[in-house]
Amino acid sequence: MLAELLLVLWTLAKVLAIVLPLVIAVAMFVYWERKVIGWMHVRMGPNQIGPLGLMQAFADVAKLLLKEIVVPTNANRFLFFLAPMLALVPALAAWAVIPFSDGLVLANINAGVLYLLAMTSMGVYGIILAGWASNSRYALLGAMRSAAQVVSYELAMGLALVCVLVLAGSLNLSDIVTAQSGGLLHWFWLPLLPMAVVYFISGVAETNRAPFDVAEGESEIVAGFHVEYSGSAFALFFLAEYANMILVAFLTSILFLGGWLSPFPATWGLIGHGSFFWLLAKAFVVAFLFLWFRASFPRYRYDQIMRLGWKVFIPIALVWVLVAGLLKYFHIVAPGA
Amino acid sequence: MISLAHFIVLGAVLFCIAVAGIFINRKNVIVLLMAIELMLLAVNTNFIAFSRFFGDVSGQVFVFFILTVAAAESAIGLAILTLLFRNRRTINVAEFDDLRG
Amino acid sequence: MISTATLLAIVLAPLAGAILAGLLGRKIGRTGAHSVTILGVGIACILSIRVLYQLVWGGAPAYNQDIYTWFQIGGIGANVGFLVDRLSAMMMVVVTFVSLMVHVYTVGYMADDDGYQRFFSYIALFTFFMLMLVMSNNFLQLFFGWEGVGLVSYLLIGFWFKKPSASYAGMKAFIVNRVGDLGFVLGIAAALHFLGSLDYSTAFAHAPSLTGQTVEVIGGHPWSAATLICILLFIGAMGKSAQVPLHVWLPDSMEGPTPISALIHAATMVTAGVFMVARMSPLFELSGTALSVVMVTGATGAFFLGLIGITQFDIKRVIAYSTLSQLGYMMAALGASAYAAGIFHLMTHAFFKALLFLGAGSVIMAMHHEQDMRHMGGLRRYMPITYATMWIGSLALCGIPPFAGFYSKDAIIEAVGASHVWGAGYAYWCVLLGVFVTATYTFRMMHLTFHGAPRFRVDPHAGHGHDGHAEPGVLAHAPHETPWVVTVPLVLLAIPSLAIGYFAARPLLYGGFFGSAISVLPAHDVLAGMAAEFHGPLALAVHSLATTPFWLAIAGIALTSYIYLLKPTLAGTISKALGPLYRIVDHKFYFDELYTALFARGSVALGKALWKGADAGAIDGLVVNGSASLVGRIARRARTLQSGYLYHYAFAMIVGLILLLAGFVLVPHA
Amino acid sequence: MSIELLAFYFFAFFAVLGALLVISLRNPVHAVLSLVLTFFSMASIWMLLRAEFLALVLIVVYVGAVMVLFLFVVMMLDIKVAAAREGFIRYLPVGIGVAAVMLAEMVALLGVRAMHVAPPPSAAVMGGQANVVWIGRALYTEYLLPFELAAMILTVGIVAAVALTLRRRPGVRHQDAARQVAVSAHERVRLVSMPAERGGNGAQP
Repeated sequence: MLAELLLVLWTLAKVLAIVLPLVIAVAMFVYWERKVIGWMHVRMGPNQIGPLGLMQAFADVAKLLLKEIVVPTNANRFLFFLAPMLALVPALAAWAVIPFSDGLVLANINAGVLYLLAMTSMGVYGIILAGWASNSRYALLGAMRSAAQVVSYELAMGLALVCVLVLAGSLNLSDIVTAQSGGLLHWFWLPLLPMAVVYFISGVAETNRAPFDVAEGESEIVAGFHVEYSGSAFALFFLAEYANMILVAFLTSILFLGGWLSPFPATWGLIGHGSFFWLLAKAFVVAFLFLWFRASFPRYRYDQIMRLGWKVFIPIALVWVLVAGLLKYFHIVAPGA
Repeated sequence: MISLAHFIVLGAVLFCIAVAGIFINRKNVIVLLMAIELMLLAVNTNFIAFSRFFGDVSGQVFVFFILTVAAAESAIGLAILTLLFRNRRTINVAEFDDLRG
Repeated sequence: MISTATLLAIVLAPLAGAILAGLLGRKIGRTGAHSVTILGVGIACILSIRVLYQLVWGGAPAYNQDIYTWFQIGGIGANVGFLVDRLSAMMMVVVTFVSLMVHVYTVGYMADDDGYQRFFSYIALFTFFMLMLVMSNNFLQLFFGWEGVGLVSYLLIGFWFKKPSASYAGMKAFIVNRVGDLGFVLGIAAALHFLGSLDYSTAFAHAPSLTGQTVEVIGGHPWSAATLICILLFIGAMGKSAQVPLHVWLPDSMEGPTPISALIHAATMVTAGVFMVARMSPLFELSGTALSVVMVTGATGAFFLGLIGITQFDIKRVIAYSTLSQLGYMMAALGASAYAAGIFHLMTHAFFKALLFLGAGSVIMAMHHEQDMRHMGGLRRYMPITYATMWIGSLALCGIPPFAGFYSKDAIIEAVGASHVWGAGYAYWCVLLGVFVTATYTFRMMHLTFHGAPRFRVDPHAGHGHDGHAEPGVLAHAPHETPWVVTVPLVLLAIPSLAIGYFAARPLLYGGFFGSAISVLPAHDVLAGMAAEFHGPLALAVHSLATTPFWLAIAGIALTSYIYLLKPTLAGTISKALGPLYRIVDHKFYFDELYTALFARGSVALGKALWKGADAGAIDGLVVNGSASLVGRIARRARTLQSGYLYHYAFAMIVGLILLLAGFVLVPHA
Repeated sequence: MSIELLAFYFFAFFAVLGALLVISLRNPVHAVLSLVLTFFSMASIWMLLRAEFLALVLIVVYVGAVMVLFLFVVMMLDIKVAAAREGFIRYLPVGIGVAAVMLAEMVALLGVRAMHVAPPPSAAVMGGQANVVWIGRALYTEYLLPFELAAMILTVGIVAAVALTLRRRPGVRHQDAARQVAVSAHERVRLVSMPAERGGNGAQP
């Protein structure tokens, strides 16, 4: 009994060890986003609070936490408050199966990929409920758009994952990374290049980021599903969105870019060995793409989003499932190690 | 000690709740559909429990198929429901009595 | 030798004529219709005479052969075959000859009728059926012909189907005949059962084995099988030959056209019963009881039905009752085992009765379809040929020597007198008094029709038509002699009526003419006894002047002549004086009323009961509507189960599931 | 009481609670969410049964897709809650009675006492394979044809759902990508020759 209790406590400690850095990462990512977009727009970005404006994000957090939460009249109070939590929880829960390095994973479960799919698919509840509970037309419209979009892109995403696990021969994320060992060219981005693109773009769409941010659509429906949220409730959505972005960046790295593996031969010493920092570096690059997209692309129209998802990505993904199967069957791509 | 009976009774309880739901919410198609989903869930639980306790994979495979069919069923059911609402402006089961003898 | 082809031609020629006239009547027209049928019947007549000639003078053996197997069931074969011996050959000649005469006569009689072709088709068809009946060599074919002539009789009685009385008369004939036919069918069945064959020769060969066999129709009363068969067959003959009490249809059948009355209801069809009994003589000889029944029935008809003729005013009805009476004579002869006498009378009667009917038809034509003798009188001046031939016919009927009727009737009276079967005494008185009655009604008819002052009036402005007159007794034209197609048959029929008795009496009655065709037990053979006293036809005629029948006939003629020629008012006085007796006779002994009350009302009441109770109540009400309404009622209940509400169905499923589970819980596991 | 049993009771409680809420809540959106709760709890219970694959599929398929569809429909359809709840109180005793009888029968029938058997070690059950592999092998060998059939059913389901709900509304502008790509230069610009306007207060001569 005591041992079990200790196990629970140890697990909680590990969860905290993941969540706390994640929250800080989100804060820093927001700062970084504003900075990068500022530079791309040839302006300064935040630079007032703290050195180089580094404390800007924390100031915003403080501000949001202190602000009043305004509940619209006739809103469904219970769901109104439940929604942000429902948005955040899957975003955080998904991190349980992310392998940060060899053996460094909270829950090394066999069906890790499925777990990820399950968690990401649940994120949509937060959005839908937020939109519906707000008793606002803008919010509901945004929620509907978002929900349809998420459900649609999940399919393409799932099919891309299928390609990966066909090649890796496992649903376990650590195994998937291990299967890519053997150098830059053994990573799955090469045989699954279209899938890597599809997966990443689907990830962008899943997180409702630009150019797929019609769920917020500031210029059309003000701020979409969270238009009625303020204060800490809004902060939770914010947190969930950025946590998801980082998650997608990590997953792209793990699934297609070899995870913690080093691109260099093992003979190169320290940089030749796989480690957490390689994963961090890859994720950083991928996350940067999110910001780049936001700064560069105009927003898609809603029907264009749907067309892209259903008529482009899903057919491509379906075809590539077949290709991946053939690659595997004829041993063209053999799992490393 | 956790035993097979736990799961079976849980399944039975869920099933009976679903039955009661059908009795009580006789007018609301959506709740009826959800009660059916609940029934399927209860049945699936039994399958999985037996599969686990007898070490036979067939139970789980069966659940897989049930899930497949149930998903298709709810998709079509909801599509029909949408059509119904579009045409009749109601989903009250009491008003769908065109098959009355 | 008689060839099969000849016999087939005899049978099929009239049939071909009937089919052509019937189916192609519109195409071939009136002339075509009567040409083909007369041709067909003419061929049949000539060939029949040839067959008779071959048999009698050519020394040919009797023809008995199956031609075609109709069906075979469990060893019982039903064949189509011909038995042509002297009996049937003579019948064939009579049938075809009278039929031919009637055909020719009809050309004139029906000249302006709409159903001309139909009529010819019918009578030709009748000839076919009658020939099948006569020529048959087995019971089933006999029955086929029997029913066939009955059918045509029905069709022809109701020929003028637009006239309700004709339709009713047709139905009456049909229904009364059904009663007889039931007995006939049972008789055939019984014969088949006891004799084991439908074929005459086989059956008759087994006939002696019937003696001693009994059958219990009513428990505890064993009947002789032979008696049973014979009486059942005789019931059929009663229907067809209009014997008491199944005679009621014959007078009404006069609603049909007169040629029909002559052909079917006087000369041929009604004699089928007589022919049949004669044909079955090997069976009838075995049963004294049956012979008694035949004789008593026949004799009763001969006297009492003749009485009715005295009271009738319709010329055709008088002749019809006369026919009934004469049929009674024939039957009485058969009952006395004097089959040859019966057949002889059948033949002579065929000629003179056809003659009388056709003569009556001629009169009716002349009177523009007036049949009531009270509006006639004095016609002898207008139509001499008809008058002369009618005289011959009447004298033949009355049995005045040496006319044909004398020889046959005299033989019958003698035979009955000589018979020893039970009831012969009663029968003898009947046939004896029948002579007086016959003479009375015959000459009453002659006097009312041809003598005395005319009781009609000629008025050119009176309505003219076939359906009758604006006023009875008023004619648009004066009566005139009928055309040659009518008078020639009269003359041709008058010749045998006059002379056939003289020539045929010896061979037919005493010469063993029929040979093996008729079998008589020696104990019953009355004709053999009479043969001893026979010294030739002329001697017989002379001798008869001293016998009772002759003087009875003369008395009848004298009485009627006195009443109707000298004291015309006397008839009414007598009928009044006789009062109730006259009424009984005038109402035909109340047979029709009795049948109406008993059978018609009875069956109407039974029908009504069945209709209201069984049909409307049980079948319609309970079975048909009842089951329908039961279904409806159940459905109305069941329909409420089908509410159309989804959740009701869900409830039903769940309740069923619960019950199923309960069953599993409650029933202990095996 | 082992932690497994504790977990079972914990999730079972929420599963039953969710199910009860599904059938009793007035608001259909709440009912859907309760059902999500039930599904989630049951998925956890399936996890306890070492059926990881099915548990996750349950969440992906049901929580992630089917229940979202339900939510969609519930939100989009203008449901009159009062009418839908008609007769709730009236039928409540019947429903409870039927359910109770049924439960009693089931428990009696299943012979619950006889089922107090401890689960065998999962590894032994699955022959040392992971649950996913275990099911996968069965699906792709023994149950291949039914598996294909299931795929067909899903395809037909998609087609049917789309065909049923698709409606072409007149007057809605669609983007035709193919036409956009195939467009040629002269189609983009239309030159209109306009005759000069005469009179008026124009400055044209």
